[in-house]
Amino acid sequence: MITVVLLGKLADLGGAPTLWVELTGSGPLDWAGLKAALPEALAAEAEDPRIRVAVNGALVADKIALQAGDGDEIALLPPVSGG
Amino acid sequence: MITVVLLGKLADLGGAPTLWVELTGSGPLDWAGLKAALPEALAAEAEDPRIRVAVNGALVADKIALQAGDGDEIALLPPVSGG
Amino acid sequence: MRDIRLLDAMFTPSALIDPFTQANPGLGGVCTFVGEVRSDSGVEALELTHYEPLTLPGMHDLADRVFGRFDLMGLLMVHRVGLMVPGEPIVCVSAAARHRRDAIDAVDFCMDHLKSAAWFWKREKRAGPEGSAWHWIEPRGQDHHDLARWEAM
Amino acid sequence: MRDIRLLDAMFTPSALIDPFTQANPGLGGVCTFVGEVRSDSGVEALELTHYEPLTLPGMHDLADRVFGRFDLMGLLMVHRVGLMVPGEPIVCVSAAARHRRDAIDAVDFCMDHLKSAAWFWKREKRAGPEGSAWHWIEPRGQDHHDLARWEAM
Repeated sequence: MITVVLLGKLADLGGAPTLWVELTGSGPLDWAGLKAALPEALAAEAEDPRIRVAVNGALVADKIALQAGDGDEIALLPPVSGG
Repeated sequence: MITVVLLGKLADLGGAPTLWVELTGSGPLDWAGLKAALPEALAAEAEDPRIRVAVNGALVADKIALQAGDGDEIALLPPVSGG
Repeated sequence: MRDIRLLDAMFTPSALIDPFTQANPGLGGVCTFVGEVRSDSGVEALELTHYEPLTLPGMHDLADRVFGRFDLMGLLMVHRVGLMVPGEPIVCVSAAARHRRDAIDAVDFCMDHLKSAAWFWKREKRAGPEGSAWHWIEPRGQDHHDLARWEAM
Repeated sequence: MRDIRLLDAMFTPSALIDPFTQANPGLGGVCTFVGEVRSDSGVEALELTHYEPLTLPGMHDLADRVFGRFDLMGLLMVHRVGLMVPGEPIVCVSAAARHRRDAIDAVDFCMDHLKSAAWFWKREKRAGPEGSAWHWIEPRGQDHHDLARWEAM
């Protein structure tokens, strides 16, 4: 099981601030696998290059190269809108 | 009688923060008359172009053109040194 | 003196600033900025979301950069998260330094970075013809312009 | 809300800032600078002289320019005169605005002008080998440089 945390307006697109994705194959979850597991509107929005991804609290330099395993937490981070 | 208010280090050169000058001639006191009435070190320092002059609380644009009469207050204002 | 906090409940800025000032004896100046939820017409509430694993570490990284860039004696950086109403403080940054320029510029730098480079997401609850609704706030061009000032220096 | 004062006795900045902030409801931000007598080595006291007919009117003129130049809701500008010891506040400037840039820049502008274009003269009492003596402070080049920044804008 992988936890997907949705920040800002992505929580609205996902229908909840947190989603859970089951690992289906034998290997880790990659970017294509994650998008396939997300609601359609959210998967489309996630392609926006301004949306950053963190795994277990660490930012991923290139989200296309995402690899997440069982128990990991993925966060989808839209542009920040300040304090 | 004319009151001369000395600000900042000019009070040290004048020996006091306030001096009084008697009008001698029949006309108003001019810049040369004021300098003649001041202690020598203060009169010399007063020539510094950074030293401004006010008469009755109003800055004088050109101190060389100073004119002060009986009861007036002249202030000699050295460069300010801030808050 | 370095005091960096994320708070999820109402705070009183002077209750933080006064002890902070006392904790930096010998200072020449303290500059402070307090941001409040503005009473814009129709705005009933504001909610700030954060992502805990990034937000507080990001504020500490910002503080490191501020201490590296300005000659400071102390830095207080406090940010609210959660639900707020107009008039409530959102952010309080205070910098103590021997000279005023470092104190003022450090606060300016912190605020520009908290506004457009810190991990916060903001939405407003606005009154509308069909009742109140929440709206996400997008980053403003002015904020990015403010941030870019520091890169040229 | 405009509050401009010359004070000849010790003051507590927060006792002025808190009511000032309360007096500007709906604000987006308040920036405040408090300058204190710095504990420089050997400095025992500081005396600020002013010339009453020019000093307070000059602060009001400065406030007029600040309100003309920045979009402010309120301005508090308080300056000490007389004898002070290290740790005592000398100056407190607070600006309330809808947007942070106006508040921060207004405080920065006021401080630069109070430091090098307001009618104050400063001397320090310093410990020396033959006892303590008073020394007049000359204007600093840095202060004039800070002031000149505003003329280019």
